[in-house]
Amino acid sequence: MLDADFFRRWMTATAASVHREADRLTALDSPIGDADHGSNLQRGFTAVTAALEKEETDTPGAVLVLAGRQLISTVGGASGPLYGTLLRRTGKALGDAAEVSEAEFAEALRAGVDAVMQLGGAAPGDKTMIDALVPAVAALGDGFGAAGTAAERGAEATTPLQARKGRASYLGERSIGHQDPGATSSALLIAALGEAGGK
Amino acid sequence: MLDADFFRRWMTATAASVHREADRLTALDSPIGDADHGSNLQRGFTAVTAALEKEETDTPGAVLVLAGRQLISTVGGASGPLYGTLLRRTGKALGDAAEVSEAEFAEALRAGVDAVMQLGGAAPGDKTMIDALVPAVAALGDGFGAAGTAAERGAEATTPLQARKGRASYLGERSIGHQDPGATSSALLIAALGEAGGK
Amino acid sequence: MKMLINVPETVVADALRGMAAAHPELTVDVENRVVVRRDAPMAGKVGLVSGGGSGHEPLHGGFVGPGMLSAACPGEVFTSPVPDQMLRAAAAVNSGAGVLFIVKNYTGDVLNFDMAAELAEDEGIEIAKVLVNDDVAVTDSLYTAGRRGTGATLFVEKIAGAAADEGQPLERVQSVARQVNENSRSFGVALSACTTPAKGSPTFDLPAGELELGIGIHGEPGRERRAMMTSGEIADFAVQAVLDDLPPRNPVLVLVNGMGATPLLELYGFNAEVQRVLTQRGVAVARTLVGNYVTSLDMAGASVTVCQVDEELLRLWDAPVSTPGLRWGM
Amino acid sequence: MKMLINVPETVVADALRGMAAAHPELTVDVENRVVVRRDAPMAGKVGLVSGGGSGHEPLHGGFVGPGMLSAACPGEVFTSPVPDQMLRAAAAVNSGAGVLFIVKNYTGDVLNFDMAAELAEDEGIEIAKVLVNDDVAVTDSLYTAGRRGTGATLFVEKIAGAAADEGQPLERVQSVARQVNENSRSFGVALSACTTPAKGSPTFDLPAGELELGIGIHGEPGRERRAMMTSGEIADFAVQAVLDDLPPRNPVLVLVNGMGATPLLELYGFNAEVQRVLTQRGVAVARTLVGNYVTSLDMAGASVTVCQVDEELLRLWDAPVSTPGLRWGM
Ligand SMILES: Nc1ncnc2c1ncn2[C@@H]1O[C@H](COP(=O)(O)OP(=O)(O)O)[C@@H](O)[C@H]1O
Ligand SMILES: Nc1ncnc2c1ncn2[C@@H]1O[C@H](COP(=O)(O)OP(=O)(O)O)[C@@H](O)[C@H]1O
Ligand SMILES: [Mg+2]
Ligand SMILES: [Mg+2]
Ligand SMILES: [Mg+2]
Ligand SMILES: [Mg+2]
Repeated sequence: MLDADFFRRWMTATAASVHREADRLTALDSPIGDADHGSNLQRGFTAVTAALEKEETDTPGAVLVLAGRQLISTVGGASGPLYGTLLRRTGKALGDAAEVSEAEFAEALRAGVDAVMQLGGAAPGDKTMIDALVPAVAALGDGFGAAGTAAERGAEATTPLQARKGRASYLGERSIGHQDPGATSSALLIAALGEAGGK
Repeated sequence: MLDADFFRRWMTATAASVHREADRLTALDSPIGDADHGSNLQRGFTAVTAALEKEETDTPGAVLVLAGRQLISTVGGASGPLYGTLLRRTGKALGDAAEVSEAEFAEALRAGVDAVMQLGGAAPGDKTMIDALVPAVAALGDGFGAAGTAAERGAEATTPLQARKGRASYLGERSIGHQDPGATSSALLIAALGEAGGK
Repeated sequence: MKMLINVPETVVADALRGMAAAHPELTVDVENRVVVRRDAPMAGKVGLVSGGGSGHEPLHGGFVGPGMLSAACPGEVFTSPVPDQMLRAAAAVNSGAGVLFIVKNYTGDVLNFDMAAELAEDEGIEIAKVLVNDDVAVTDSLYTAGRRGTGATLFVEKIAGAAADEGQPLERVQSVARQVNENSRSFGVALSACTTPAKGSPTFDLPAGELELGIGIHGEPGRERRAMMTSGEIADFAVQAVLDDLPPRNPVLVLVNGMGATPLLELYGFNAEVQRVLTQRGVAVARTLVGNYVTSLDMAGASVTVCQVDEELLRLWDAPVSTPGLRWGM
Repeated sequence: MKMLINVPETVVADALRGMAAAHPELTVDVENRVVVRRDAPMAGKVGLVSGGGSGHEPLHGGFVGPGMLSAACPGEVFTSPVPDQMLRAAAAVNSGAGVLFIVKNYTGDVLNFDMAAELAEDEGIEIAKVLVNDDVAVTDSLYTAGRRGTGATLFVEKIAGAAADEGQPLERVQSVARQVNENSRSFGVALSACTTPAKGSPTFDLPAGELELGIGIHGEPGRERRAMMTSGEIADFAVQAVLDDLPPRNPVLVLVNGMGATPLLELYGFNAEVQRVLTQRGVAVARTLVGNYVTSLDMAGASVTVCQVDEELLRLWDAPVSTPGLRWGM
């Protein structure tokens, strides 16, 4: 079972890897974007960890709703509302249970990813974070490790795609050949589950 | 004796060498100036040759006065009024004689250089065109070749000097180590006497 | 790349502090990142709020003032502001007559303004929205995030600002703003990439002897790279792209806009070529504005925006305006 | 370096054509290179003529109009105009009340304006002159061409322009202009060199990680090269240099001026630091202007100008002005 502490560790682990990989994310956002994805997420997850230290959150749902709200209020850009919605909606789906099973979490994350697709209008293959998140959700039944691998593969698989959503779409065919920064950060988010969970 | 034709040839030869050396003059004007000396003189001597083709000038004095007026009206910058004054005053000193001796020309050129010193306030050693013109006038008694060599040496001798006039003076000690662009173009002007005169 | 900054993390806050010092006629809330007209909210009048990533100055903060925006929300460099900022701005300028959000069409801006609109409506503020999407370089909008908002933003903000200051109702201010957007088209070129403080190096490589055609205003590369062209050739290409998309029947406003590092000397020369092409195509020019208005940090390059106007839009364009970035008639 | 131009030879003429198209309120004589107020000569009023090399836009042509210059003479890039231009400008603006020449202190400008003054007086036009020399980076004026005219030119042109428009006599307009100059000091820094169209490459090499302190506005290197400094350190250095030379007792006007390629975002941030230093030194700031006003083509960098004002000068500064580059109150 996963408790509030697990979700706090998830957020902390994500923050750590976002800080570590910020330059890489910004570099990926340069040829097909506006070179801010790394600093956007750094700002956001710094706020998330600060908020989780300051505010009491005793359920998994509360942790993720608070984290999502922080992202919405501090990131801006496309990724702020999208990642914010992902965490908020996942959190809301978890309700106010003190502990949730991995299956319940997988279900909730699917709801979160659906909300992101609805908000941003992106489908798999559009070269966005969705391309890492959708395979991750599908693989979550096989554990965090499998989800991490699936997200990572999904991110890598964005390279040959032509972007149809977000800034990269303005480039038309010139977006081909570059890995999507948002899919890359989504892979970091999913990989952090393994670091948080021990499983 | 030197007739109006000789002075026209002098101007044409100067124009030719200014066009040939324009990039070098502008390059010299970059580290210690504002990178325009070559294009300034090109513009001026283009106007001089055009005016000499268009307007009748039957005395040496008339040729130089017309040339000087053209420089003043088309060059701008520091070198426009200074070179313009040099030629105008030299021309005025030649009066309306149809032919002048080399000694008379040397005398007139001295008057022209004096006028430049008065107008610009520069003395020898200030790292300006004066450092090529003064030795040229002094050597003119020994012929155009000697004057050309003296002007060339004078220009080269500006390299170790610290500028005290013109733009280069703003650089203080950093002006040391660069040859003065105006002294360099003055050496071209004097060298052109040899090309015009055959002597 | 060298920048005149302290550290990348504080550039937006530092700029707002400097703006506050230079413009006592504005209320600059540095902490919450909102720039507001001193006289807001204006009784009975519609509030006009815009915003977007920083790095496009004077857009948007420099267009706050009588006759133009009521408030602006600057985000991080090239990053849409967050909903909290727009909500705060809306609350500060709402007199009860409602607030128009002027949103450049980028995924981030649209999502954040939409969230803010929901929150504001929860607080009882009536919100209307206009989306600016004038950039003809983005084609196939079925397969993209749609046309970007660029130079037309200035026209929308100025003309809607005049309508709001006249006391026109929200619905009318919104429809004027839409009319401006629908009648505007832009095309931009880059001679160099720009450098964001966070990255510290150019966002893309642009070799000597090449230029990017069809760029946006966020340092992103354009649709196409070509061998360097003359000012006249660029004007031919850009004006053609604009006019082919919307052949104007009415006189036009023209914005010849520098991307930030293009000297005014070059911009005016470029304007001469733009006017030549417009004349050749039989387009009547009502007004021309030349300068660095909708910029991309230190990018060298320019964009052309053309806005077809009727008498009413022209009257609103000519109405007095007094902001740091655009000022006439008062 | 890439430029938005046709050929280097025509940049000034092209820019004037573009200016004519954008500013029907000015008379732009492209062939003779004179920009004149439409309403000149103004009966009974002093004419104000300035000019200098091009590449500093909006200075001077962009400052022609009601409340500021009567006419401007643009030379080639970084090259003083020729006397014929000033003579023509003086004739165009002289109403019989005389003409004030505003001359930045450079050998070329001084010589050419002096020749023009002689010619104008031969034609019966009364000429007075004011020399602008505010740049404290030039020391030892015995061993140099003297201090350069830089940012203070804007203050002189604006304030003398207001005095002339009020109908003050030539002698008085001249003495006001002198007072402004005497009470103004500037200091500039470059983060990059600029590229002139004629040369086509940067006028000097400035490696990454270094800056030039004490630069002029003609792409010339400064007095000293140092390791790159933060915006705060640069403000300390520049403001100190200015205040040490003229410790103000009265409130000051502040111009935080970009050299051309420095984004407004950075300039405003730099202004925050400039204001900090002024406050620390106990200097009262009456007005602050931030922007690219006295530029060096595409140079990155900034200059600070401080002008000590009494009530009369402040009143004249605040007076309405309507030019392409500076506009308020009308
Ligand atoms: N409509 C969308 N749906 C899902 N993800 C999107 C969408 N638009 C953009 N993204 C994701 O957001 C990432 C960019 O985020 P970021 O750089 O922080 O924002 P911005 O594009 O506003 O600068 C992209 O790499 C992409 O994965
Ligand atoms: N006061 C002066 N007296 C004599 N020559 C001068 C003086 N000032 C400048 N010069 C000469 O003018 C040259 C520069 O000419 P130019 O580059 O055409 O004008 P500017 O300095 O106005 O750009 C200098 O190299 C120097 O030789
Ligand atoms: Mg981005
Ligand atoms: Mg020069
Ligand atoms: Mg962004
Ligand atoms: Mg010059």
